Amino acid sequence: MSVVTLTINDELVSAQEGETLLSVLHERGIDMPTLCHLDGLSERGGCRLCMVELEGSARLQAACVTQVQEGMIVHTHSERLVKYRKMILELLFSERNHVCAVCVMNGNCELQWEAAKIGMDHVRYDYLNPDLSMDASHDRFVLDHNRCILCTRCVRVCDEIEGAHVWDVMGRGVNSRVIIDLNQPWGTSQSCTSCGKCVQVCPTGALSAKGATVAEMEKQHNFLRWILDGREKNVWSYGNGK
Amino acid sequence: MSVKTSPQSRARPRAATEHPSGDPRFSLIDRTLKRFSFQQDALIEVLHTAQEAFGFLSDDLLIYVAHQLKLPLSWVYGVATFYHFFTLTPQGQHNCIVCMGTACYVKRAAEIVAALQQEYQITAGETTADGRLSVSTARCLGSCGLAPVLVLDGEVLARETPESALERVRQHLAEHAGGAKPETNGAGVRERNGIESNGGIHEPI
Amino acid sequence: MNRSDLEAMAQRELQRQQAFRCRILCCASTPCLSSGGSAVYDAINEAIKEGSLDAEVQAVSTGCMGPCSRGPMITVQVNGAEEVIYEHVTPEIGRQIVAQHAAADAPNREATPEVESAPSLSKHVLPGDIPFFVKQKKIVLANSGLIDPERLEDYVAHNGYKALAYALREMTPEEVCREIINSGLRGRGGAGYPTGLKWDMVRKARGDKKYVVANGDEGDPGAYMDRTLMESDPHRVLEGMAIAGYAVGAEQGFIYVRGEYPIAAKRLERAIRSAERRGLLGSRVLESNFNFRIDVRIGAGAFVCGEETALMASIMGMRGQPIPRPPYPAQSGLWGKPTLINNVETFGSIAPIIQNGAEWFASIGTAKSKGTKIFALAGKVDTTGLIEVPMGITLREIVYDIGGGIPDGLAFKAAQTGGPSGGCIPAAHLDTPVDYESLRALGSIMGSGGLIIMDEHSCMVDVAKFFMEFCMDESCGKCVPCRVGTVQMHRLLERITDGSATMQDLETLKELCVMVKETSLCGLGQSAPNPVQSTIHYFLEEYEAHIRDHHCAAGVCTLDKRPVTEWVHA
Amino acid sequence: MKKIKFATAWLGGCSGCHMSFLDLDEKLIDLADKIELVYSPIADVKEFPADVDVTLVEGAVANMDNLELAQQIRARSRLVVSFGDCAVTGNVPTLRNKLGVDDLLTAVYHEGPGRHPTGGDTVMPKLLPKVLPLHQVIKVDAFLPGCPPDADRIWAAVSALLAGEPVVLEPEMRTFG
Repeated sequence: MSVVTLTINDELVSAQEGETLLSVLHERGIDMPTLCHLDGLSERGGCRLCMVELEGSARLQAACVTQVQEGMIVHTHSERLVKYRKMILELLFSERNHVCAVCVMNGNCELQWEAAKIGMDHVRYDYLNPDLSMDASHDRFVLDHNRCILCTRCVRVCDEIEGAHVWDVMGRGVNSRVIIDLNQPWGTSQSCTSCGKCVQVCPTGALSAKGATVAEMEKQHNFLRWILDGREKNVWSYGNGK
Repeated sequence: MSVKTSPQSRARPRAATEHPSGDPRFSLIDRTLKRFSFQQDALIEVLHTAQEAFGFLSDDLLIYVAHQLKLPLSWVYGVATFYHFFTLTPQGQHNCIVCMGTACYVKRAAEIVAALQQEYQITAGETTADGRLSVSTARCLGSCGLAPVLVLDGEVLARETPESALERVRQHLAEHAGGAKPETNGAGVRERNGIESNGGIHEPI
Repeated sequence: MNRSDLEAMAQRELQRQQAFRCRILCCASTPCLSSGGSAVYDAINEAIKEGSLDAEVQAVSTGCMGPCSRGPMITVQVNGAEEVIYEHVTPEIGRQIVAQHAAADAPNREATPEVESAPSLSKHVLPGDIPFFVKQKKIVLANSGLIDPERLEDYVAHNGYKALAYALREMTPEEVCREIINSGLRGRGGAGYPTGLKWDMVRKARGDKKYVVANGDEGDPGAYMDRTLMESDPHRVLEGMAIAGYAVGAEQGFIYVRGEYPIAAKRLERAIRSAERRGLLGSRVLESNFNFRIDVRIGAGAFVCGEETALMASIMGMRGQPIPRPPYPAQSGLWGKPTLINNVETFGSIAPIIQNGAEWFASIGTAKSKGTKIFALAGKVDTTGLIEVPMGITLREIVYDIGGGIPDGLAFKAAQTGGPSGGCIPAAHLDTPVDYESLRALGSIMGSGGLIIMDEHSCMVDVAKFFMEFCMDESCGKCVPCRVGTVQMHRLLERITDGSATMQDLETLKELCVMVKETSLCGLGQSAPNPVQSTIHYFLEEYEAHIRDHHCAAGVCTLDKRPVTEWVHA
Repeated sequence: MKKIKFATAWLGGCSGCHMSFLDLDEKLIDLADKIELVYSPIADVKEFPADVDVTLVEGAVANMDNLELAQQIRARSRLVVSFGDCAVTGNVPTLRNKLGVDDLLTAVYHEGPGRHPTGGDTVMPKLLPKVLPLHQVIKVDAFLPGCPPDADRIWAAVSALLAGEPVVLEPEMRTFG
């Protein structure tokens, strides 16, 4: 694979062709807020937090879905970008009932932490306060729509890694909801394998494990790398990886 | 045991048109499935057929379609709820659609909606408790020259005022007091005068 | 069928038509049908039957004639005489028309209709030389209202499929692309990307399979150009698609028709079948080595599916959610293959370009916007309907000449173009030429062709709120700025119209507009703030009057609430 | 040195932020040297005084009394700080926002267990249709999130305010919850 050279924040950087800009930024240790992106899952480009400026392009681009190109000149933290990121986080907080103080993920939540990092210390928009339900019908897991940001990591991990496609999104716009099978209680799902991957990848308190205390609620993403590496090396195939 | 099927009835040869489910409307769905060789990308076409045949998409129908196309249930449900055309609940006996396209809007169609909502105590997108009337709004029926326009059971009413519209609906409901549903081609989709009754229905946020 | 068969078919059809002394063309487009057009058609046919005039008089159901608010429309062609156009035709008037034009016994009776002798009929005559007709230039809609859209022969008799035959025989795919590039044709869906360049990109793209898609998911409220074209002249769209298929190397086309347009879908299906039967589509088109199939796909009610990546998702049976570009459909579209997507009106312009040459097309319009554009003229204007005008015509000509001005002696306030992605143009800019660049400079867009005229009874804040509500309902929900931003912008507009807003809210609104525009994933979100921004730009004083004085000059807004800061001593 | 006129107020909240304020422990002694506490739930002052330099406001704006006091505070303070999550986001009090006020009162006072009081309409301050964060009602100069903000956060903010500097907290110190 050939190497391309690009300029990120006035610094020359080399990267592998075909890599996404986001992965280069992460490799370089440049802090780039993300919510829908998760290493090991397909990219969605939906949260719009990793928007960057590309010189010569009128539009901002999401780094997670932009491939590096020779000669690209990238700015990641201009005043305008930081302002937009703050506004997007404000919109997310206003959309549903993110009451951190009474959330199971308090202290371990990616949304909460991204807001703190960027200095989004208040929301200027109306809180929409939608009337949303919780689903605690599963033996081990809980779904709380109040905390969901529709990043669809659960949908993707269930489809791409577990292969069950229990989850999907129903409706559209601000009325979208993640659903299980035919929008039915989780406990009644016949396709759910109860593997818990969705819970582990959920960035907020929308999906949580029952019976854990708030302090224990830290989620583990490393299983994704482990599974994907194993797949690549064929460790679970007959006659391979003995 | 009364539910046991007698050997005789099981042996009876099934008519060519009869569907294993016993409901001939499923044959319509099967025909569309075959036309598209059971390809998964035909989902929307199949849902169109299913809704035309049954009037709305029940859970059972969605499961049937999902199994036939070998698609996950949540996928099918997600698609069926994404598009305004598909409805997952039975519709009222009578259907009144108010066009809310820009031309109708400029000519105060919103006042017609408000009048209907007031009279029948429902919001657009809902059906009255007695199941008699569904009121909905449409994006644009493309009859902008006749604005404001509403469609009552497939009949286009042009250049209405809130008062005249209410009067027409009242009269229409009174004429069909027996509860008989006006003729439709397939349940739910009326094609008279070229405007489909489910056209662009949207529910308010 | 080959080229000479095509010519023979055209001759046969022309002879057949000329055999009738009188042809009565009845508009069977949705607006005319909605105002009772089918009853008129039936009455005319009955009258012909009763008078045993079948051999002399023919009633034809055609596509749109234009002035939809005057429907049902009828055009009467008598051999050797000028056409007579009738408006507001009822079944009774229809019978009189038959009597007037056809029942006269002598075949070589004076051809000019004696309108004076039938006073009730004369009231319904619409002179053919009024500005509504004269100021238009019909290229794409040339056949609309003249031919029976359900008969392939009628299209062929009007030079149909000649361009395809010519391209297949005389031109290489590269030459076709070059011709389209030279014509200066730009996408009629709204964005105005040069069509030829797009074709050439798909032509050069590598792929074992390629696709051509016609976008007929016309979602803008108040726009029905595409529907009319598909209903009135379906073969023209199919021919354009086939030429495109040949030019880019595709063998499969899809035409995505909005779910609300059942007649258009039906006519297209029928047109495809009859073209396939005659070898004008399908395998070995016109006995060449070119194969091209077209399938109709019906939308299911989602405005966002007008966006090309969402449309492709919908064709593939998925939720109509857009995906980030690049890669563009030209590189990776349907099923990952290079895909050409154009609006149906764009495809409608192709055959005339091939037939008359790029130079001819490029001679119409302005420096950067060539050809004609169809608009659906609606709102507070005397004659509403469908018009096709050369690019560069001024808004004033459209509103006052073609549209006949504002009714009830009221003043023009604004013209809205581009639907929920466009903006409002105030009276001060009425003399702006209508082309892509000028409209963009005014903060609006050409859009797909909705043109809504507003008078002083329209409140611009309320109009902005109307479009924002539309975008909010139609947002697919994938990206945050559009999903939540539209809701918040709508809330702010609601506050301004109910009287509870502060000047700070206006600033918040402006700031949100810019952010949503720059960060949204697809065109829907990127253009959703346009109606707000353009009304703030041209009608700021209206916004301020709402907030400061709780006054709505148009008398539309309730303004019955107050900001929370004023509650304590209220 | 002239002492800084300092006030704290308590709107629709649980007093937890004030408790946390008291957790400043020995720093309270330092503070007492620098400030004059002119109004606070922990000082018995009836009327919010004029010419206050800094006011920390705990709690969300839930009723007309809260609204009136908030406006008074704004008019009489140079700097107003949203003190804790309820003031900053609305927090727990906003959980009632998805219900209408009438439904809420009926459910609690008419259908709930126990005695059903009457006459509350005239005695109790009128509830706002929705509980609002402070900055949606008055202009706020600084935000101190946390439920409650712990003593370190409060000290970081207050010491900046006393030094006349803008309140810029470390990311760890500005998380909600």
